[in-house]
Amino acid sequence: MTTTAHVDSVEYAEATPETTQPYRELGLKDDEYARVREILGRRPTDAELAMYSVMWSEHCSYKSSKVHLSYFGETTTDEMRSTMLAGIGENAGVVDIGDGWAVTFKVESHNHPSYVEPYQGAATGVGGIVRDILAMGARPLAVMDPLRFGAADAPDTRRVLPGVVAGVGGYGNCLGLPNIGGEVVFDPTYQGNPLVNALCVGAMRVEDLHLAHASGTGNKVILFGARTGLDGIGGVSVLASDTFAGDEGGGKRRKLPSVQVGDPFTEKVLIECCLELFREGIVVGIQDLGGAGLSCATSELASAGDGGMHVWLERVPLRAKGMTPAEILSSESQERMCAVVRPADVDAFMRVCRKWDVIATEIGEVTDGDHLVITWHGETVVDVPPRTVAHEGPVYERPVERPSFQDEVIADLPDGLARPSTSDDLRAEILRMAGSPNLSSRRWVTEQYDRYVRGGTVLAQPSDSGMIRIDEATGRGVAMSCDCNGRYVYLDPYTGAQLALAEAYRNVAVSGARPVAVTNCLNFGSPEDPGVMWQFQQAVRGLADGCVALGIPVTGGNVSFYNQTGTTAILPTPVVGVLGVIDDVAARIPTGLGAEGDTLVLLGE
Amino acid sequence: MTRVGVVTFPGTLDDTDAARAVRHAGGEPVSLWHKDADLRGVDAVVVPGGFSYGDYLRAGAIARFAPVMDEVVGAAHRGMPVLGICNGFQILCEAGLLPGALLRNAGLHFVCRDQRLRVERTDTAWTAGYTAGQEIVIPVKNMDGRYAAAKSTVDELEGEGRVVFRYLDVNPNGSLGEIAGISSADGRIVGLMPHPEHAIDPLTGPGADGLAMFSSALKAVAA
Amino acid sequence: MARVVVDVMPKPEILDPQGQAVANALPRLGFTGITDVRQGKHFELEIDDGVDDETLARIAEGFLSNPVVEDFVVRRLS
Amino acid sequence: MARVVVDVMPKPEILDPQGQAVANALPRLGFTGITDVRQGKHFELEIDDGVDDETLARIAEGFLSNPVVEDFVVRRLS
Ligand SMILES: Nc1ncnc2c1ncn2[C@@H]1O[C@H](COP(=O)(O)OP(=O)(O)O)[C@@H](O)[C@H]1O
Repeated sequence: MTTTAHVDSVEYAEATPETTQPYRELGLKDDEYARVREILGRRPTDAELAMYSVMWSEHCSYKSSKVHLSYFGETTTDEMRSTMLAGIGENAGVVDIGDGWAVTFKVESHNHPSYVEPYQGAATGVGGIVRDILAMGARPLAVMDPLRFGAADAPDTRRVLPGVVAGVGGYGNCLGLPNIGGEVVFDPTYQGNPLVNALCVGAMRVEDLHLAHASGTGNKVILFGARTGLDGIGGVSVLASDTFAGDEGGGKRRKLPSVQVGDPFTEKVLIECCLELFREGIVVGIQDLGGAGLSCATSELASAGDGGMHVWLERVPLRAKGMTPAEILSSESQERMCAVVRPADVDAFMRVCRKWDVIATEIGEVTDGDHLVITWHGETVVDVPPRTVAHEGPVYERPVERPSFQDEVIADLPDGLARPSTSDDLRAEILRMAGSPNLSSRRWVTEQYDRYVRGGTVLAQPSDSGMIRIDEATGRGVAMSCDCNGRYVYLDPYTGAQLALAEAYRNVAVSGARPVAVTNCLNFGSPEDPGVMWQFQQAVRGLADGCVALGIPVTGGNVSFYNQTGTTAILPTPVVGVLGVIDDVAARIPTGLGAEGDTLVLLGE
Repeated sequence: MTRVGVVTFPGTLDDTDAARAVRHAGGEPVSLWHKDADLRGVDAVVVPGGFSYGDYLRAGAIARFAPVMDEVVGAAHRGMPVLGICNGFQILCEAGLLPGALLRNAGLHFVCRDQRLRVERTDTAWTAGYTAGQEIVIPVKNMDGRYAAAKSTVDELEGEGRVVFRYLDVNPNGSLGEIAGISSADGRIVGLMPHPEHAIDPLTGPGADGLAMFSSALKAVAA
Repeated sequence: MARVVVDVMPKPEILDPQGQAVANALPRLGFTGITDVRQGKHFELEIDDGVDDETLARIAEGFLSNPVVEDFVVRRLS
Repeated sequence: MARVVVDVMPKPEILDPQGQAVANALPRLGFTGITDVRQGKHFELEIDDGVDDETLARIAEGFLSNPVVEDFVVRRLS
């Protein structure tokens, strides 16, 4: 296909207001589409429609969770905030851990892709969270992986679990990031909907903190890393086949798999390249390309900056032939970053990229306007106020209602269950528990993860928390634990979320570290189910109130809705990650019994 | 101070750890870049672990063509001590400095575990600090660690006493003859799958059994 | 007894980091003129005469390849 | 422009755990009559017309395969 084939430009859109557009197939509701038309004062172009639809999706816009998540901000006191250098709203939270060190950490879900293609779904989940940490200016230092699967003996678990574990390991091991902990939990509600959450911790000097923004008129926008291909453009292919019906590529592309394939080697090189760029001080702003690809990176960079942005889309290096502007903007090809660089530094930037054999292309420029303008071979295909794409998406006040089954569930007390009464019964009971999937050894999983690489791992499996040394000279380090018991949350979402927080907090504390901050990954069913929304609202409140009681802030997190098979939602699973600081890792307290003759003391009631 | 080169390819992961181990042993680590045909005057070289160039074709297959490897091969032939750890071992085999090849683990999974080994040979540049038959614990972590070679090659290695380390208790990757590490005929070049650089301090590893490998080389160079 | 070959390749639109690594290395090794490389798997099966084509296709599709990201070709060698 | 296929297989005397895993799994999945499976790599190269057979053999032998443990076959597709 030649580039002169019909392109749905702004000019053309203005001239053809009556054109019907497949916005419903792209996931936009009638009123959302109407709002896009209102913002633009015309119908959107295909490229704009692709951008709005993906940026206004639940995943990117948090439209169902926003009203509840604000509770975290409302309850965070100045004192809790005192060591927080970046919080909710940034790529990842950042805390000051002393001695001039800042630590950034975040957990994110990659649940659905890991069900479709376990290996690649899990691998790219790790890749995505690592780029988030990198985009803060930090060196990624370690990963963790809270996982949930269906019943251990279900045939599909046999497909999903080995693939997920191999994917987490395959990507993390190849990046050279030690895996310092995680969870493996089995429950039938995760059968068609496993949870693959990935957490990454990174560190930097406080002054090296980078925030994603594009400012300074005339500064250049550089896309670097992998080429852009037809990965994960899933839904957007309806546009391609509409526009190019009959075209050679169109028919084939309709069947595009919406999976992405990871290339950890490219990401490893990208990490080293970025860190060298940071050291040279030649990055004004930076953003990783994750879900929503360039749509997200360009609109977020532009809306966080002080001007507009012009992007020449035909400059984007492609991997596939005949990609349309909408496809290029929506591609979720992995291992890409976008940086804003002063013109005088572009040569130096390119030199560092060449050293690491990283492809880098100047694709745009910061302008003194207030619009994000994207052109395609001279024709304007996007002309939008970037905030309307990135930050001013729809906000829903979904109905919230305590499920009718809640009373029944709570009334079902364990009192009626048989208790072992003889020592033989007790022995049998203990053996049964030790052999049960949820309590058995995790070695089959953890053996597939490198826990030693980088030489800073002080605690990893089988410890209650993972611990890494940040500063070799002083021994300063951090501990991290992530936990959640979905059954407790199901029984009582408010208290259950607090129990998850308390467990992670304790795991960090018993390793000898001082808990300082919290991240979370809130995995729930459909937000359109009022009962699920109630679970969500209660869990958020419980977690936030728990954080106030403990005096540590939530610095960031991730929401994953629509985790259900048919009408059956997963157990509500708000995974809570707690970060702790230890002045000298040599003082860590390992898990397990000490020497013979030591006294065992039980604390608490 | 004895200068020990540590090679970095794109995709190398354990280079900072190898450099730290050299420092702990009392040497000066010097980083060597894959694109440079220059050993910067070092007295010994460590080719560390990782996934050079992603190892997508075959572990070590692309790295051995890097400019720096021509220099390493030349220096090794002149008697410079060279240690290949994990991916480094794979690269030395691909480059023909050591015989055989390292293939996908028999269990088909990546394996990371604290591994007991026996030091079978102590007259190499890298093992003189151990006692013959000494049992040590060193982490293994690899996907492609199964030592394989023609039977005649293995017989020759065994006959000449060039098996330097052997796995004890479990064979983590299905290596022929439980081979964990081998050496060149003159004992100057050693390759092994386990990671001595991750066993230099009980704080961050299973112990400090790996340190003697680096201090052995410093002594060998000084002698 | 017969021999069957199954070749499994990443779908054309799917990223193939393995093939790319090879393609990028070739010019550095002095080999020019190779414009693209894709890497997949090659299986050789020894089968009893009774195994029919439909069974082979089911093995190739359901087990040897991952239909989400890979295509396959089955060939009987005579 | 031409397409060349290179198949790389473990030498017969080298243990092939990947092929074995497939062979062992097939009966469990209900597929009988497959008596042996070996797994190797399959490369597809797009080459300019000028690339001769000798060059291809050097690429296959010196780079795509490891002669210590693998055999290879080069095929030009027309
Ligand atoms: N998916 C995983 N990835 C990495 N480590 C894990 C994973 N699952 C469990 N672990 C680690 O294995 C050890 C035991 O896990 P688990 O049995 O869940 O411990 P506990 O019941 O004490 O929380 C812990 O150190 C934990 O971090």
